[in-house]
Amino acid sequence: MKKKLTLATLWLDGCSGCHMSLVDVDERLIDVAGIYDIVFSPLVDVKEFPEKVDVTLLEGAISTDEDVEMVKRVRKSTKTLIAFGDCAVTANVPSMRNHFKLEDVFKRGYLETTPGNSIIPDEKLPKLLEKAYPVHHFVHVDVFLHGCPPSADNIFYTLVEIAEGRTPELSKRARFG
Amino acid sequence: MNDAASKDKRRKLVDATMRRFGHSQYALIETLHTVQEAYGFLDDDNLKYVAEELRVPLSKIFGVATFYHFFTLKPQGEHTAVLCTGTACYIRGVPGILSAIKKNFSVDAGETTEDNRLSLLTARCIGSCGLAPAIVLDGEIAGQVTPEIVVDRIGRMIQNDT
Amino acid sequence: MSSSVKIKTLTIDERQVGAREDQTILEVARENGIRIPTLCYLKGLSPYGGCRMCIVEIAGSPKLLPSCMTTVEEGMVVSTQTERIKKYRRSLLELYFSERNHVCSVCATNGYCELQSMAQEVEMTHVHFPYMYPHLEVDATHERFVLDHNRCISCTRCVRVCEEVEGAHTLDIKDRGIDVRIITDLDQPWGESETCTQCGKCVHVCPTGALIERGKSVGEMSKRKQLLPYLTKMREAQK
Amino acid sequence: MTPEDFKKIGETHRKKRDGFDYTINVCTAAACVSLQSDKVKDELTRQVKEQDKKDVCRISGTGCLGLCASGPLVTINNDQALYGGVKPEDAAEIVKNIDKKPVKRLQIPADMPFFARQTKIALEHCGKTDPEVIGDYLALEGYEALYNCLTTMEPVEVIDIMVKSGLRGRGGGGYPVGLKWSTVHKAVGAKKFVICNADEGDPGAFMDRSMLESDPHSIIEGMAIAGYAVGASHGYVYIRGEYPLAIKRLKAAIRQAERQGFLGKNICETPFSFDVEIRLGAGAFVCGEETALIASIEGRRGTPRPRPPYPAQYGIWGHPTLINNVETFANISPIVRKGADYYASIGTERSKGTKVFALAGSINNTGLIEVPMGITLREIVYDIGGGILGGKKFKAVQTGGPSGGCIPEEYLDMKVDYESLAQVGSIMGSGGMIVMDETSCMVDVAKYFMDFCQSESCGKCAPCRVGTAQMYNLLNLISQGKATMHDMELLEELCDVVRNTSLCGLGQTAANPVLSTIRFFRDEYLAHINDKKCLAGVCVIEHKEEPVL
Repeated sequence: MKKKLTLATLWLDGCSGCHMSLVDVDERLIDVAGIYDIVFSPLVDVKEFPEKVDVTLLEGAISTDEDVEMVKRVRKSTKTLIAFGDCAVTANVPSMRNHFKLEDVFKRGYLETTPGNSIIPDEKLPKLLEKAYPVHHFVHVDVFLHGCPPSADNIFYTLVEIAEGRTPELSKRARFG
Repeated sequence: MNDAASKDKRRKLVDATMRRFGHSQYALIETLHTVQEAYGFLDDDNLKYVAEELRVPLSKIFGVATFYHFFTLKPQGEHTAVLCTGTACYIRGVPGILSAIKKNFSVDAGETTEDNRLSLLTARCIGSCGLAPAIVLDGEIAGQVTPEIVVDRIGRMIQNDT
Repeated sequence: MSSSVKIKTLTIDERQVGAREDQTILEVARENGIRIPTLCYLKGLSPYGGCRMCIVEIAGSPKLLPSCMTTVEEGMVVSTQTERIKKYRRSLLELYFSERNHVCSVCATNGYCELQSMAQEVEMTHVHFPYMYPHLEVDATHERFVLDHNRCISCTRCVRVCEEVEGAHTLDIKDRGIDVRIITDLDQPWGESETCTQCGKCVHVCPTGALIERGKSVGEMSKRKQLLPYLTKMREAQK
Repeated sequence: MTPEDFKKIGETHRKKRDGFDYTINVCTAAACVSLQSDKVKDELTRQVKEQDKKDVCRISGTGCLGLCASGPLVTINNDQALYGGVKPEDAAEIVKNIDKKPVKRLQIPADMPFFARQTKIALEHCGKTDPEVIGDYLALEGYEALYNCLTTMEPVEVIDIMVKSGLRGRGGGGYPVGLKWSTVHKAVGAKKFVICNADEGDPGAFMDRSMLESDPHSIIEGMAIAGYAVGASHGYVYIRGEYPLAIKRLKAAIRQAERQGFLGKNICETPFSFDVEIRLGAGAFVCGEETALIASIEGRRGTPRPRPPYPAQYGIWGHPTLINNVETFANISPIVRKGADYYASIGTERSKGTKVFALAGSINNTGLIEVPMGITLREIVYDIGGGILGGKKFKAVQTGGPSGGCIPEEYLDMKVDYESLAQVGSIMGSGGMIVMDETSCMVDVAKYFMDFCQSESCGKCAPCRVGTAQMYNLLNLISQGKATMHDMELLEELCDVVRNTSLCGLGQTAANPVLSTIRFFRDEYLAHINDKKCLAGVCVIEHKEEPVL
């Protein structure tokens, strides 16, 4: 039997919708499990990102200093990095704050829209970057799997192609954005 | 047109330009030059007037007026300083001069001071490269200037008539 | 076709085609089922030559020429899909996406957008130029239509249809360079325009979600693509 | 008006001039005027009266004498004495010494290389005539070329002279003038137009301005000859609104020419009619591009359209239109008078004649010069220009403005012609030549030009509109020490995209300053990126670690 590949999945600044779509692969998950060992994921209970991973599905934009560290860490350990969904590919919805000043974003998000004695959270939380960025702004990305969310079919196709050692041809399979 | 406007000498200049071109649409830019010369800037009333006289759509006249940087849609201050930002001037110290003016008179390029005393403009090149760096103060060219000289001369210029 | 019009023979993508001498490369290509991508071109409006998507290579010319405005010549050898052109088209499209805030997932024309489908056509996987994120307004003052500058690609189809077909010339373009914006009248809110006839042609020729009908939410705004061809045909018939 | 008539005017004028023993010429071109040469002129006039020399001495304003760095300039009988840095209080001494030895402390040696190394054709009258007096022009064979063309030559013969002279368009592209004229001549059209492009847009160039201020009639004569050759009856001068003095003099010159019958109906009693109108530019660099210029004359936004069709076939209002720039037209009358062979004998194999340059920047003798094609950059910088200001170290010569490049020291011995300049990634351009020393940072210079291009981009085509803004942002990052090598790669990629896909010349050449500085001064880019250092000390680089990106 062929040796199984390792697969990590994670989300940074995203809504988890892409992961929902991954689950939508439905019964084909069994096929996926046949090719991949899921070694890190919100779906499994591992805290540390592993040293070596064959494939990583990275959902979400890069929005905080912790995200930046994480994405660099992931890149270092991953053979094939997949920008998973539009937030990872284009920064999508998280980027909608990008044409405002960070200060105004905080004010709007924590003060103006919440009733009562609201405050802007302190330094203990990850620090928000001036802008939300797509993953490839910080690290090299091997495969761009777009869609909001990407369809289950395309996710399955991508995982299979990579396992077979082929480069998935995604641009024609799904519209951009 | 009301009486006050028809008596307006400046309006007559504008009319003369349009007449010279037989009120052709092609006269648009020449007419805008005259409006700016006469009124100091292009105001909405004049834009509407010229649009109607030359039968040019409003959006088109606005498009033309904002395309050319020579035209301004804001009234200018009592005094103007036009700093040349041509290559020769640039490499001989324009950035320093610009920040000195900004700092000393609290005005940004393309803006007018709050007290309306000074408008600071930049020109892509006034063709006086031999005198670089050069600045035009109320129409008069000053060449081979330094930040200190410029600040001093502008200071004197805007204080002259108080 | 009048008898004085000459016929030229040329080669497009290794196919021999015939054309009237006054036709553009794009027109001839389309007649022959050869697809050349376009954004600012729209049949029924004057050609503009600004989007650069329709550039082609012509043997013997070092410059890439816009097929929408280049007329055919006898013996011309045109290539529309070389690797070089494909690469440039992809880069151009990435520049479009980087220029303003095109967030497809929350756009009313998601799924019906020409910019979006163009990305697929030219096989763009991501935008590798930095996004510019300008702060732009949305003009929602008109009772029927919305102008969202975030989605505008400055193709000026709306300006041209307003001037050339409707005859109102309510829309034009102001400023220049990266600052160009679509305006109504003297750059006033659309709702206050006294020249707008509310015909809505601008909305239906707009390739993106920059011009939409009010009240349409994400993915609801499809454009009536047959409107302009229909009008053009009917007007020609009247002549 | 017959040639005899206008020769008579010239003759009378000459006699009137010769009636004086001394002519004091005061430069009244913009640079000297801004140094108060008008006050010098007034004071000289007063002194002549006061010292009772009115019968032997006349004062005249004159066009650009070239050596702007030493203005205000004054000459006595053209070459008897040249004075620089003249102040109103020097007037008395100058007039007093008019028939004696020149005033030593003001004198500039007329044989200094700045003057000796030049060959003046387009500038032949500059500094010798009063630009506001047509008689001065007529006294120097003015309008004779036009008369000869109209009375002794067929249009094709005139075109033939241009072809043989080898003159190439001096606006930048260097398109052969004879060929262009011939195309417009052959173009079918009931009406044809001649346009003089005087929308001098390059920052750091003032050739057109000086020529229009100094010798407006030569431009008008050149245009009229062109009109005759191509079959046009109407001409436009599209001139920058920012040049009030040039506009004033050109307007006056047109009126004078009309009055003397060199413009208007039946010029020199021939069937040829030609008039010239002025159109003001309004501050848009892109209007130097032919089709944008035409849009602007037509009263529209100055956006270009794809060529072909070229204006020679489809120009202003759809009519065949010839567009040449100021310097090109200034060359026409001298070429007709002196002959194509004379002109072609100057210069190099493929670049004939002379070229006017506006020499500026970090150089001792800033000013307006005209040199034979094929002269080396070293001769221009060190002999004519007198070397680098303040004894600093030479770094680069910038030619061609925002469409050109920066040429480093290793190419100083290169001959100046269209082909050589193109080979080192620059262009001839319209004639701006800016010398830079070691205190200029080449990344900063590239950023400067890209800022210019992005703010002058008309916004019609996406590559230029977005690409130049993107390139500017990247150059800004580099200059601030915030860029990575990846940004450098993006910059180079954008250069390629913008150059190859832009609609007009502005975008197609916008990358040149970047490409040429990367090519010759890559170490400066790398120093900003890798070492966070600006070698010239121009760029402000903050040395704090960014907490976030």
